[in-house]
Amino acid sequence: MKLIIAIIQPDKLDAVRQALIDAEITRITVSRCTGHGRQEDIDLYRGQEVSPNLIPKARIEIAVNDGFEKVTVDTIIKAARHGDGKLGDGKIFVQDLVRCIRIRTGEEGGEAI
Amino acid sequence: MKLIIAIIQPDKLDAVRQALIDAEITRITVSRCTGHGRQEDIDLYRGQEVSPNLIPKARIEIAVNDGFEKVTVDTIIKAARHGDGKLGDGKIFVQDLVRCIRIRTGEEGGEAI
Amino acid sequence: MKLIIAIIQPDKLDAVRQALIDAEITRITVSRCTGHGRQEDIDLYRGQEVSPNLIPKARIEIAVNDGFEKVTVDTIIKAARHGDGKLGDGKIFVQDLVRCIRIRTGEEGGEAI
Amino acid sequence: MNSRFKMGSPLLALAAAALAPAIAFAQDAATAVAPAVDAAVAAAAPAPAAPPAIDTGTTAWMLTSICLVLLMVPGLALFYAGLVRTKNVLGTMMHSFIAMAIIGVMWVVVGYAMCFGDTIGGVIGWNPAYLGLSGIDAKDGGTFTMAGVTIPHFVYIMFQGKFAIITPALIAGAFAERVKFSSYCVFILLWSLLVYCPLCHIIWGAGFLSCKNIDLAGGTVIHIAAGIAGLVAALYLGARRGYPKQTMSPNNLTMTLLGAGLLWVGWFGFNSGSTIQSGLDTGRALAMTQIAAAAGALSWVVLEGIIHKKATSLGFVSGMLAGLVAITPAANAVTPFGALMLGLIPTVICYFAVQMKNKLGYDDSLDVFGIHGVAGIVGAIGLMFFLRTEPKNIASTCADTWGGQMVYQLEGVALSIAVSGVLTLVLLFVINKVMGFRLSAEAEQAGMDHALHGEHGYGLLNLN
Amino acid sequence: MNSRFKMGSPLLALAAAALAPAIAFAQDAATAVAPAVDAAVAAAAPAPAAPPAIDTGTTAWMLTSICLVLLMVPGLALFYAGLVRTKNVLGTMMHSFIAMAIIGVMWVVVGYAMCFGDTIGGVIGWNPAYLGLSGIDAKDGGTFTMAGVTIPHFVYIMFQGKFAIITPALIAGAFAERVKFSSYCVFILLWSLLVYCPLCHIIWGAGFLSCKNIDLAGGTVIHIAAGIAGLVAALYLGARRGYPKQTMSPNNLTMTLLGAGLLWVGWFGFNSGSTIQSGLDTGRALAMTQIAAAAGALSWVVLEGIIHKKATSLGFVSGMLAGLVAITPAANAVTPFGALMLGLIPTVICYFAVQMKNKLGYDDSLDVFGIHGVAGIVGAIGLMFFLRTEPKNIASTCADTWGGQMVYQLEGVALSIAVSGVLTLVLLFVINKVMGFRLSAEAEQAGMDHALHGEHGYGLLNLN
Amino acid sequence: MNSRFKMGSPLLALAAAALAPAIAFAQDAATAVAPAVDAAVAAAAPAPAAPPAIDTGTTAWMLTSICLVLLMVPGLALFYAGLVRTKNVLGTMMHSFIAMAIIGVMWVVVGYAMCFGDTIGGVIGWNPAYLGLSGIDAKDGGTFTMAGVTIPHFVYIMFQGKFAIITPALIAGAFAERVKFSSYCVFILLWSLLVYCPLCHIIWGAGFLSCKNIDLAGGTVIHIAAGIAGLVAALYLGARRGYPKQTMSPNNLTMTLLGAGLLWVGWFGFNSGSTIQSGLDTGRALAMTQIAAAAGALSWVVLEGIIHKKATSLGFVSGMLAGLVAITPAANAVTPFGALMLGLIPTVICYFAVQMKNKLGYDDSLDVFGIHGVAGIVGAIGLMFFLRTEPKNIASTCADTWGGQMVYQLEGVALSIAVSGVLTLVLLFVINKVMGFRLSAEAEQAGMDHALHGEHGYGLLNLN
Ligand SMILES: Nc1ncnc2c1ncn2[C@@H]1O[C@H](COP(=O)(O)OP(=O)(O)O)[C@@H](O)[C@H]1O
Ligand SMILES: Nc1ncnc2c1ncn2[C@@H]1O[C@H](COP(=O)(O)OP(=O)(O)O)[C@@H](O)[C@H]1O
Ligand SMILES: Nc1ncnc2c1ncn2[C@@H]1O[C@H](COP(=O)(O)OP(=O)(O)O)[C@@H](O)[C@H]1O
Repeated sequence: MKLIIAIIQPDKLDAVRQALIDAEITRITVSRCTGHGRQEDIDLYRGQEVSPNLIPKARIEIAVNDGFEKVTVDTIIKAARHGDGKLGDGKIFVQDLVRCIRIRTGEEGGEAI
Repeated sequence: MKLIIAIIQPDKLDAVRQALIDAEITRITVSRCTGHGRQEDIDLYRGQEVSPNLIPKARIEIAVNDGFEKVTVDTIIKAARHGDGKLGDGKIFVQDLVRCIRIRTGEEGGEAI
Repeated sequence: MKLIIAIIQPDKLDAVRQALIDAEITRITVSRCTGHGRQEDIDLYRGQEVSPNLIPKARIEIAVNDGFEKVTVDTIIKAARHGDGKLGDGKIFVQDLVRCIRIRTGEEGGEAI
Repeated sequence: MNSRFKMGSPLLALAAAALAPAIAFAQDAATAVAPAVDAAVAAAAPAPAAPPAIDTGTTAWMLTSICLVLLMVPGLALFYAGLVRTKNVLGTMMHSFIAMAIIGVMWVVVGYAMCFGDTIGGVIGWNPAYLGLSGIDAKDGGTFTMAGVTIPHFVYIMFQGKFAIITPALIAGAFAERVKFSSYCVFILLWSLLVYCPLCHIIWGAGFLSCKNIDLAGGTVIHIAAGIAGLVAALYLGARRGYPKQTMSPNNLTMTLLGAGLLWVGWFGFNSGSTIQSGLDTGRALAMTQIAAAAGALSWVVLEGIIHKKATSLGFVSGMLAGLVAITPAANAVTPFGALMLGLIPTVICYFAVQMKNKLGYDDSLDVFGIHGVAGIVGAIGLMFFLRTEPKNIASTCADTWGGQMVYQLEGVALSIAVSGVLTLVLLFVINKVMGFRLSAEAEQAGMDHALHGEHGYGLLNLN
Repeated sequence: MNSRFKMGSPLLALAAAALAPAIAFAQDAATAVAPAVDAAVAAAAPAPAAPPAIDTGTTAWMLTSICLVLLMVPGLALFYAGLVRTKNVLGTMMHSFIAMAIIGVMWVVVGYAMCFGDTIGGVIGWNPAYLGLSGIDAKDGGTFTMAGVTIPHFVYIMFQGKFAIITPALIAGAFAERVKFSSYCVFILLWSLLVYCPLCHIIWGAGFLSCKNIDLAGGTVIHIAAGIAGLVAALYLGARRGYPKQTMSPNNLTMTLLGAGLLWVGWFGFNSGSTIQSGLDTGRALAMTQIAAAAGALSWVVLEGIIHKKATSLGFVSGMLAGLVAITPAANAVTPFGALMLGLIPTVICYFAVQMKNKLGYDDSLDVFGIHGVAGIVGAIGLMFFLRTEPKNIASTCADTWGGQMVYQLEGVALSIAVSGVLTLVLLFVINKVMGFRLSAEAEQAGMDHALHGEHGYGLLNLN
Repeated sequence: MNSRFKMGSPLLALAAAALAPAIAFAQDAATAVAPAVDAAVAAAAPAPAAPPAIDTGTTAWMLTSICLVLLMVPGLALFYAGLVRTKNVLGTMMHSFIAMAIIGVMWVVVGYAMCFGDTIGGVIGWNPAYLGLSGIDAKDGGTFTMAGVTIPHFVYIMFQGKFAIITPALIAGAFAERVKFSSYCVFILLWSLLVYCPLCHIIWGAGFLSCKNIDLAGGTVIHIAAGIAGLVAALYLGARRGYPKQTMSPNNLTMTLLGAGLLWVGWFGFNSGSTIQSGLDTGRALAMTQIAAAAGALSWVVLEGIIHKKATSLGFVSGMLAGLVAITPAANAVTPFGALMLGLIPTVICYFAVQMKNKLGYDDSLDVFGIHGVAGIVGAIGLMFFLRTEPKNIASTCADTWGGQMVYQLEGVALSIAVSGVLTLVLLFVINKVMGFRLSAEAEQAGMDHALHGEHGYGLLNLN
């Protein structure tokens, strides 16, 4: 099993969610974070342009069975891109997942995902 | 060492915290997240029932020595369940933890957990 | 590749950010969390001292190539410490990272970090 | 010049003249012109040339009312902004705030002249002395008299101006979260000039429905007009992207509740101030406003309790709003029991109107039509069944019979629907063609705050 | 009919009659009945049949006071809601807001009649003409006269009604975060009928303590009654689950501070409006209110600074509140120095009362007793030591001696404690048996917002 | 004793005396002393011994104005607090709130005596009867008369006191997020005594510039003084750690907008109340305030739109504030066109002043100088070009010619800059030496809320 973490632009969250659902990946955990990559984000403050050090991002976590890793990653890449890809579009991290347990039933592993 | 991530219902956070303390697991990190599993959550909006796509959840992270993995997972399962288990009770993910360092002292590994 | 998670005091976030930049580690993801370790934090409520069960913390995630693990960890330890180390200064967790993908370009691995 | 209320009897005017000296002292002494002072000293002689003495008490209440009605603008901003998504919270507040600036300036430049100047064909007003408010001081020594009570003219102008500000701001709720700021600014300016000013002149100024409508504080002129404009705009501009599949949860209901609190309080100035007195009708208007608001809020909460076994805070404020809107035209005209009914009945109808919207599927995002439009119409007509006295004893109308008044009410409602409906559509069409009204898909996804204003509402969400 | 203040001397009444014509002009001219106009024209003849002329200035201030006191309800909602946990923020606001609806309706239906109708045995009022406010217009031409000043009767009714609204809402802080909404609604309705109305009638209406208590704006009638009710409820209902082991941190102190700001401003209407004038006593009441609030806030902050080396914002507003509560009965009765002391002393006592609660371990969650109850009692008795003049010169009492007045004050306090204490307990018991008062453990864990209202206060916390 | 306005002509005073009986009825009857009643009954006889009758209407408006100006303090707290970082939100609010307590107490103890007591050398006031407000009731029966209008003395005192509260609170924005709370408390107390009271006495009391300045509501006394103090403090104390490299984003702009809304409304009390009437000048002041605020907000938004193609909400409120500050001295003195210009011109200048600050690199964190200082200076001088009449017809000045008045205006501005600039520097230096003014690096990093107040503003950010 894999735990996939994607840091994306918040304005693409809906699109990514939808694309994942279309790919039949419906279980997902999302949280707010802020990040710094190459992107610059311009806000205005009393007529002055300011560029915050940390920019709001959405952080997605998805646990999948190994067979689903590729489709999940590909789906995210496609849905999270602005046009042909813009600075700040984000990152995907894939980690090994040792165990996965459904609290309700106590089921483990593949079927608990 | 293992890093245990549990996504639970926010209303069970206190119970889980307490159960973990009773099991002598006191160090913990908690954050807000929202998630989508099988659960549906009904809110009202001007007389209409709406079901948000993403539901507020609490995300718990606990780093434990390998020997503590079982008791931690079991404790969470027991404390986080509503009755005999309800949709939305949550998930536990267990990952390997390569290193753990206490910033204050620089200690590493088992005793730093 | 490694995924480094550091839980630090929020008041040290700026210092850690700066130190990391000085060490040429600029990409970073930050989120709010609350945690419980050994530290006690005293707030006042109508003349009474109260100590919240969970204390606000900053959670930093950094994906690095293996060669950068040491410098990253060392930098964080140095910058996040209050004086010679105070309760609550935090923890660093290091995990293996299997894949890392830049969404914009689809690049993978070391150069995508 | 103004017929929002019928003039007092000649006898009253005579009494006023006879007593003017006795109260001249109360007048704005520091700026009193010499004749007034002479008259006061001469004690009982008539002083026809002097401007009438200002009633300090009425002036005090009108000044207060201005403050209260202006407070409704931030109130509305909070109310609306709490209901949208996080990324649009500032943009939504700006929809209300910018009206204070744009209409605030427009009103002194031409708005007052167009609403309360001498009539041109019963349709629109005009008075060069009102342009830029340049001739106010010169006219009647800067005073304004209605039904025998005199206040500073500037006070009357500012009070009326606050209504002009809030009306277009109401519409914004119908197309929340999806329009360009620049287009919105142009829209409210033109809408004010083309829809609000004529309607206001026709019903409250010297227009062709003057002294005919019972519309104390703008059920017809304001709420129906705004509600219909909202409906047309929601239909014309189309739904938010993702609606209704994606749930769009309120980002901050505590803000909406605070806004509702400010609206309730501000509405006292809105309705009671509209009596342009500090007397019996003022007290009555305040009492009926309070009763209808309470009854409206209670009705919605009870209805939800029955249907869903839960009572929402948004339901509370929705019912409150429906009651307030419905009592707006009627606050000086109905009995306490009537006020209770005008809280209850329109609220129930609004409740189902909102459910209907959900069925029909158009996206009147914050229910401008469902609340303001519907409750406005129900109130304007419904008040006829709860009159406290014959129509002719009510300050704002000259009708002879109940039936005659009913016709006037229907005329008013029909006029407001027609004028606002047609002209709003034209405006939307033109602005859309010329500069585009909707946000681009990207900007809508990113949110108005960042895309249009370069800001984020809640910096606190991010660690900084 | 009303003895909140003693009547002016007959001389004054005579003066009023003689001068009525001279000020008739200031009256609500649009609705003036013919005789008044005739009288005005006849210039100096007495006009006994006409209702007295309305004082527009006093009316203006009373209207404003109504707005200010109503503003206190959202203020209280914010104040309380900021102090509870995130999951209960809306439910807590609803505790205040729903009082506007329930008591708002109750007041016009029977409340005013029960408080200010003719007395039945000195214990409760009744007047069929006041039921549903159906006979207000017919009585004295809709006017209300007290101590020679006339205002519209509806204004007086609405002003008094706002006090009825806020009193039960205060109690909610004592059992915050743990009661059922439906039970709470029933509770405040019955509490108003059984506790507030009698107390109000006995002390402010024509009840057996009329013209005896110095209680300008409700130290005894409102704050002691609510404080005791809160104490009884906190003891009877028990603590929140997890209290005190689990810390329950305020979710939004900025909201509490804003609420406190609105309360401070609103209190000016509360206290100064209670003089039912726009004159010397009004100004005095406002000044003393300001002084006590400032002194109270400062005292708590200094005390915390001394004890903890930190000054909290919650401390600031707690001290402010203690000062405001303590000055409430006394605002027209004490010297400026007295106001300073009534800010300082009760605040210090409240500070230690709150610490005591923490020791005793009961869960008066937002310190309704610790602040309102304690400061109310200290203020009602403490004011006797700072009177600016002999009791008999103070508007609301007829006592002859200092000692006599002291007895009256103690009687008032004892009465309020006894009536509120006993009847609150009975009410809690009955409601608890019939429908249950506490939330279930699950609902309490889930939070009132979701469990009772189907909403979330801060949608912004979640990515949407 | 007071020369904020020149006295009315003797003729007026005579008229007042002659008419006093006729309006005695309107007076605070419950406390009316016997002679007044007798006089009223005697109907037309002069009653020289009795204090003049209180005008209930003017009193009502002044009471309202007090409420409105006090509301500006929470308004300012919200405005400032929304702009700082999350960790300083409460500390920033406390900077405003604590002024209500400290200056609130100081004002009644010595402040009023120092501002409006008899002059000592034209520089400072003194009057033992004003100390602790102990002699207010005894003087003129507790009344205060200006330009022939009488109100309760306590009302006048409280109104002036609100200005004393808000002025030092304004300064706090200049050194936001970096000072010790205790030092701040000492600072505002001493600043009020050493800077505000003398300036207030010199220009508004019986000081050496009395009846010379056109400064209706404090452009010179308040905004220039606070703006200069802010500039000096920002320079002396140095920038926030990390400034300007680290971006310091507003934590909650919705809060800032709400604060701005309250400020706009409150400003009506600020400016219109300063006319100490409820008459022509009052209405005029309100109208000009509204116009300048609207024009200011619009100007900034348009400017940003042109330069950045985006219009920010912070820009809106900054322009609004600039307009409000600029019209403050001028609200009863300029034409409507002038008000428009005093909204437009100062806003444009402020816009560039703020950009300049960014270039110069000093950290006037919330632009106290850039907005209050700059707009205050531009307004105080700029008003001369838009006067609606000759200076001598304007209530607060006695100048004979336009040129003479211009000299007075420049004198006032220069005086305010000099006094505030020098004494602020001295104060900062002394306090810094004695107790330290800046926060330690650790405390500044941790944030004021936790380090100084032991609290967190938004508990909601953490799961509890
Ligand atoms: N190496 C990394 N470690 C942690 N977070 C990262 C890393 N690289 C990128 N991120 C996160 O992803 C977000 C988007 O990154 P982006 O600017 O698209 O990356 P890049 O600069 O590599 O193109 C960043 O704001 C940050 O939150
Ligand atoms: N495969 C997964 N990946 C990421 N998060 C998950 C996954 N499964 C469940 N979650 C998280 O756990 C929460 C509760 O899941 P739940 O509805 O109990 O799961 P299930 O539907 O499997 O019973 C979800 O809201 C989501 O946040
Ligand atoms: N074993 C752990 N698992 C999860 N989080 C931890 C663990 N240990 C520490 N933390 C997080 O790090 C924060 C700081 O810990 P700290 O008090 O410095 O640790 P310690 O008590 O080991 O010195 C805690 O508040 C918690 O959020």
